[in-house]
Amino acid sequence: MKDDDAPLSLSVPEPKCRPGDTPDFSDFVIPKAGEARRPEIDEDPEEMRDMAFSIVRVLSKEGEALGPWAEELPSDLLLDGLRHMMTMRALDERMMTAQRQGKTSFYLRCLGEEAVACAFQTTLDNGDMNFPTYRQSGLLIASGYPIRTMINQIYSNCGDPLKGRQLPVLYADKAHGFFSVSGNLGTQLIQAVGWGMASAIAGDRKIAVGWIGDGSTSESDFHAAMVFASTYSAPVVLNIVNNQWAISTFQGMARGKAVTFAERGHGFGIPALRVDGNDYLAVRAVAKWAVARARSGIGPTLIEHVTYRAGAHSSSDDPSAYRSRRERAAWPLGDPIDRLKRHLVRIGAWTDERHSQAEAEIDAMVREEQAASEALGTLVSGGHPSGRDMFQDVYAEMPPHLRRQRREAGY
Amino acid sequence: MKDDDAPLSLSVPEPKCRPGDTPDFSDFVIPKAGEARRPEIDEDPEEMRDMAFSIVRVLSKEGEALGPWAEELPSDLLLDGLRHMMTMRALDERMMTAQRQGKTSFYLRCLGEEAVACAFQTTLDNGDMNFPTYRQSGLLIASGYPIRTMINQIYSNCGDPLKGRQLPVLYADKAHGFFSVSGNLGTQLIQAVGWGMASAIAGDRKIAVGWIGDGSTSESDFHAAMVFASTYSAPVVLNIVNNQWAISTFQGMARGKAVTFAERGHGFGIPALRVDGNDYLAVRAVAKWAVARARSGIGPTLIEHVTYRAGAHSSSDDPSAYRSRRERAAWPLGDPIDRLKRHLVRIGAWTDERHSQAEAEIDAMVREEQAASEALGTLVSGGHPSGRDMFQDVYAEMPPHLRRQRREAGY
Amino acid sequence: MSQMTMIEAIRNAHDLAMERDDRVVVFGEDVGYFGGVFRCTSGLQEKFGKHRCFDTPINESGIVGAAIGMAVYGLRPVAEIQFADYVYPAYDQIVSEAARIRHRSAGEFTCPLVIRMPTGGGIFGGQTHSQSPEALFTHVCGLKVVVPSNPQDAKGLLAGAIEDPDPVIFLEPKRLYNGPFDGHPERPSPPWRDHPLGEVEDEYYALPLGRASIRRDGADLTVLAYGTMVHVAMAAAEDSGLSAEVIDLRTLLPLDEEAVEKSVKKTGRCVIVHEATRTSGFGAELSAVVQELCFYSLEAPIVRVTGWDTPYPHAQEWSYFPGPARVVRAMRQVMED
Amino acid sequence: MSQMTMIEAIRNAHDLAMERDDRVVVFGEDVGYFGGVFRCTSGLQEKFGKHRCFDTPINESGIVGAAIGMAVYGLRPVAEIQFADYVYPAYDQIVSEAARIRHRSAGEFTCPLVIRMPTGGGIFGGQTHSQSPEALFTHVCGLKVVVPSNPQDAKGLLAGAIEDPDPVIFLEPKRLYNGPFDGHPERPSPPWRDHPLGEVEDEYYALPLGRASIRRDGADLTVLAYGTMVHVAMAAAEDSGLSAEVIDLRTLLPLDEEAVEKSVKKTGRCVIVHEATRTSGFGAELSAVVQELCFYSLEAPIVRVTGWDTPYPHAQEWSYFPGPARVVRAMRQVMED
Ligand SMILES: Cc1ncc(C[n+]2csc(CCOP(=O)(O)OP(=O)(O)O)c2C)c(N)n1
Ligand SMILES: Cc1ncc(C[n+]2csc(CCOP(=O)(O)OP(=O)(O)O)c2C)c(N)n1
Ligand SMILES: [Mg+2]
Ligand SMILES: [Mg+2]
Repeated sequence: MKDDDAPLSLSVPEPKCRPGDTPDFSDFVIPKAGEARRPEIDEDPEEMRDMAFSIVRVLSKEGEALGPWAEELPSDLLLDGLRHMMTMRALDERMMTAQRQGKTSFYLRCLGEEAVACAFQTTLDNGDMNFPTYRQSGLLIASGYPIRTMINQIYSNCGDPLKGRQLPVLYADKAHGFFSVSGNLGTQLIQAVGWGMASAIAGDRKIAVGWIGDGSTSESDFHAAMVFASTYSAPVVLNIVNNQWAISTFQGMARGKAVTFAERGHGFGIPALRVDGNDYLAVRAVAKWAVARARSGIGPTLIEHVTYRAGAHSSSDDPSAYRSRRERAAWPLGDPIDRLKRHLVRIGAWTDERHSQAEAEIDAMVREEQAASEALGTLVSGGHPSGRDMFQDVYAEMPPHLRRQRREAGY
Repeated sequence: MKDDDAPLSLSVPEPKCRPGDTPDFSDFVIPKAGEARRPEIDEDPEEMRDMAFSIVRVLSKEGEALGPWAEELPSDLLLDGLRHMMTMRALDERMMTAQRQGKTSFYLRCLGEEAVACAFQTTLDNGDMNFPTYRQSGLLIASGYPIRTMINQIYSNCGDPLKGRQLPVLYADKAHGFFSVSGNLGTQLIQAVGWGMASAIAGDRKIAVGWIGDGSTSESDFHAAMVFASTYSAPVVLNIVNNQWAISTFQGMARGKAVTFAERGHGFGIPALRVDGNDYLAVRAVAKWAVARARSGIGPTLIEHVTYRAGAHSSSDDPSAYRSRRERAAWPLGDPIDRLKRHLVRIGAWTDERHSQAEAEIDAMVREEQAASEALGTLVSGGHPSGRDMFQDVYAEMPPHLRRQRREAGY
Repeated sequence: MSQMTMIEAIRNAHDLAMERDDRVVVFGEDVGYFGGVFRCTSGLQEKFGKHRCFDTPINESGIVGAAIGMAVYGLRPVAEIQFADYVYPAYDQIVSEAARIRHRSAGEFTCPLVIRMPTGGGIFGGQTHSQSPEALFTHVCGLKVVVPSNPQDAKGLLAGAIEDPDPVIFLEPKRLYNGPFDGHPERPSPPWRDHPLGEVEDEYYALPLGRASIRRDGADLTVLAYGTMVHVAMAAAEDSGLSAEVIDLRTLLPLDEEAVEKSVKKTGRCVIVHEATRTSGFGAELSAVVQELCFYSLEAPIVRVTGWDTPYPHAQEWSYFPGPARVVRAMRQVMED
Repeated sequence: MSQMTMIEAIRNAHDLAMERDDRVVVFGEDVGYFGGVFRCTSGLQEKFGKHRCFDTPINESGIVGAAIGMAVYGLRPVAEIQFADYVYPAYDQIVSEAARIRHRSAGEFTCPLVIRMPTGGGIFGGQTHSQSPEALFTHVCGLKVVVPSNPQDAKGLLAGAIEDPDPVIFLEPKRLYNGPFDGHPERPSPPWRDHPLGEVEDEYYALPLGRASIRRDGADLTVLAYGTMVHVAMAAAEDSGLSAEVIDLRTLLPLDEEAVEKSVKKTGRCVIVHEATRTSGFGAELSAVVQELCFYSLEAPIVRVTGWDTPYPHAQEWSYFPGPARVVRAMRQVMED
């Protein structure tokens, strides 16, 4: 502490590990699996403050499911979850390659974060609505959205339901409860709150689920979402996916002097939990808990999913310029697929052989879908949504000036 | 708690007291004067959470100064404070009358909140900068800004330093550390943080002080201010003036399910205190504490001043349409002038006679200044800034198109 | 038929729309219990309940963002921004979201909502209670922009806006709330009571968006105006003694180009009037469109009469306001040239 | 003299400005350690320290709001918005604050700051990495709006913007960062290396704001353009075989009306080209100004070649982009009429 007369100086937070440094997560406190308590869903938020500083974890290193958050789950349900995550990863890998091959302009993976979206989706009902970011494609996979349609969108080919208008992975599908992903960060959270308010106004039972990245919690609209959710106790679950990075910016820049992102909930009387985002069982259990709170009208919940962006931000990014190549390996919470697999093997529902077999099957399936999609076309070849489509859907009904422009454009 | 299958419904917060209802502040927990503890300025914010739920109060009903926040202060300093508040109130009353007489378009008082700005200003150094709202005119009074100049601004006459451009009370004066008041709510808080960051970047020792109302804390930019203040631990004090109302909207609409506004600081690791805003000594002590934190580079502080908007929102507002006429009398924290006066009388530094005498003197002084200002003109009579002035200061140098427009306008 | 002020007409439109369609919800700062600082929503909470009409926290971005979520859900939100000068915090939600959702999702999601806000000066409100930001919305494809100039239109256009399947920015000239102000501050302000357009049908009716209306037939020149400036233009037409055709655009986006083209081709001369600052104001688009559609009929340069490129001042309000005298001067100018 | 890309020229302008004036501070999302997603600030943090060049939280309103506070304090902040498409959350701070502070405080406080942002399409960025929002700023009095079209200008204009005592919106056409793209995507993109305007003085120099530059002399018609469209217009002029005068406006606000008037009065014909959507785009203001200043010299209607009034599409990017073919068509049209 400096005295009053010394000059001030600007404090600019920096990550502990940049290229060349040795990764060091020693100050990252990780409770043991099974350690975190499980409050009642109607417990007073003030009584639950501790949950924002702990981490709900179910799967141990050895693959046991431990503690009050461990549910009795039929193993085929867990096998579905494993398959969802493996499919997500296989699709990401194929599409990343396709992008490098020039078949599309851009791609963005959720490598290492598959458990968050895949597990959460299984706790929702038909008609509930997600307001996702570009990194929650797992919600679609887990809700059975056709892989081929996803690839069509990524290729902007004539099978693309979004008619080639949107950047790859900015999907939209009402039936699957997946709201149109915006390229503008942070706008979707207050929209989720509004959607939930509408459900309450209509006397409906549907709930909304908002998603946002660690970096994007800095956006001012995050505040709008928290204020409205708190004031109207909207039936929503607000998820912060803390994957440690926002392009080249470490999570500390957005977190500031707070200890966790979950803490943000405390200023609003919104209960907040942290969960091990690489632990499929933990995410599922916490999601179920929060969804029940929303659906039974108790109010909103803020969840911080602690995970790690194992890959580049996107196909346009090279993380080796700003973080250590060895950081991924040093990440203490492991890989979500390995961890669920180990659990399934341990409970005798799965084997290494069947896993490699499943990998091969899924890879083959994705390649098939890709081939079928490429038969329709890619961004650079084959059938395309025409320029004519570009003039549709600006309005429900095309006004005269747009019709004139369409003629001028020759369509 | 309703079960999963019951329909949802929207919860819309309402104040306990609307016109016709009996005011009821029974659930407003008020600690005794002297009860709140006084943390070290470098105490860990997490250790200070309790301060956001308590209220720092120094002056007892009987006018004693009690507890760890009571400072040894020369009585003439307190008499200055009393005079500042009395001057503020006298000016407000005269100007409100002048507005009703049609001498200006609009006026806005800080009736009942005089202690907040008047006390805070006395803890600042020359060169520090306030980023106020329209309800902190007391900062100018306490810094010795000429009353006549204030009236000139209110009248938009030819003595108005703002050349008739601004609505009454949206003052601006650099030398008195009073940044130009914006008509747009909430924008000034992040500007205060940026100003403080600049002081730190420049290795200066000046600090910034931000001000915002309870209702305006809902604005998204409040978040920007908190995030930047936390991340760069900027040398700023952020003040929330909770006067219970935002025009017709009670403070619960902005607060939501949080218990206090001070709590907002917790999500950012920013220490937060609540202070009795009608207690001159308490405000001064808490301000001093927070200013020391900022100036010594420890970081930002969030202060909730608990007070009551005793008058209408502005000359355009009639509160009897939305709150009980009896609410003001029922307000438990009393009147800031009465309370400081009682203290001064108690310590033998003041008497009722001298008080009424002072009232008369101040009233006479304000009337004199008003007369002098009216000699220059009011909004509807006498000397005015010309239309020509309107074209100045849009840019440092007037570009050709504005010069042409000025000619077109005939100036 | 009843005599209504513009405030009463707007309140009535809300009321009837909420009666016939329970998807319609109304909210904003001070709009619930109090009924809005201009009283446009008073009585609605009492009649329809707190879940249909309610106060919001002071967060314009939140108001619009929540409205978008509600519209996506299937409601028909009508959000009030207390003054147009305060819409900017919501600009991202309007431009990047409301205006884009139908297109970017190829119609999978839609965003039918109305954002109402009082605009314009003439009430000594200074620079933050007087702005006319219409051009900041007409540049945004996906939005519709409506500006009524009288109670009859205000009721029908608001109903039309609420029925519209796309986001509508509904700008209410606050100087017209209580009477057809013609830009002569020195004269007593007439009430709507004495104005034919203050006569409003009691039943629900919706006017189609995108249609201008000719307020005054004329042969010498065309005056394009909207909102308060319609009445200023009418006064100027009288004062000038010229045969001026005054067109009230009513909807700026999409623009009724047919009506504009027809009139200017007939008169060959055009004056454009708006209260907003000149550079890149909506008058620029009107001027561009007129010369694109009517170049060979134009006998004189199109003249824009607008607010100056300065903030709206407090004391100098009437030096800023584009009143009848300035419009008359412009009319004479296009006649001389 | 060195060969520089536009990125290098912009970086160099930052570097020299920071060297000569320690009030200059640079910040934004990913601009510090990483040097910006387009590398325009790389090396600055290392050279000048974290207090002169630093990363910010992802909050555009916060970035601009903090910059305003710094400018009011007396620094010369240069803030980067990662893409112009993301400036809207900062719109209130820009329009209601930065642009107003000098005027509303009668010069007591001032706000000298620069807000840089990449604009325009042609990189398959879809609707949120391709926008050109210049007209949303040219309508705001108190702002200056600059759009460089080459490394030489980019360096000098950025220095000029940093020296300017008022807030400047500095729009960088990202399609020009690495070469003078002329709107022919099918041809290999030329590098700046081979372009005369890629030759940049090594010393610090500041170009005055508000001055256009004639890129090509011509007698038949005038083409008004800025940013990427300058190169498209040049290519179109070649392709058309017409004697087209191509004017690079460089600063949109304040506009160099003299240069525009002189040229159009000479040629009598005018084509306006921009990438932004048409309705209420800056082309509208240009069209209005041209007909106000040059009405009696105009021999044909002014034609606007612009982006369509739709969001910027992904797959149909080249159907949207106003390329040379469309500009040539417009040039022929104004010649025929
Ligand atoms: C309003 C806005 N500002 C900036 C950007 C540019 N941008 C795209 S992704 C990104 C980082 C987001 O990080 P985070 O929120 O942590 O999500 P993650 O990518 O890690 O999943 C940024 C700055 C944007 N898309 N929108
Ligand atoms: C951005 C913006 N939105 C709305 C308004 C209109 N308005 C002016 S004062 C006010 C209430 C503010 O209440 P609060 O913040 O509690 O301050 P107080 O008036 O009580 O001091 C409102 C809604 C505004 N000026 N700016
Ligand atoms: Mg992240
Ligand atoms: Mg208040």
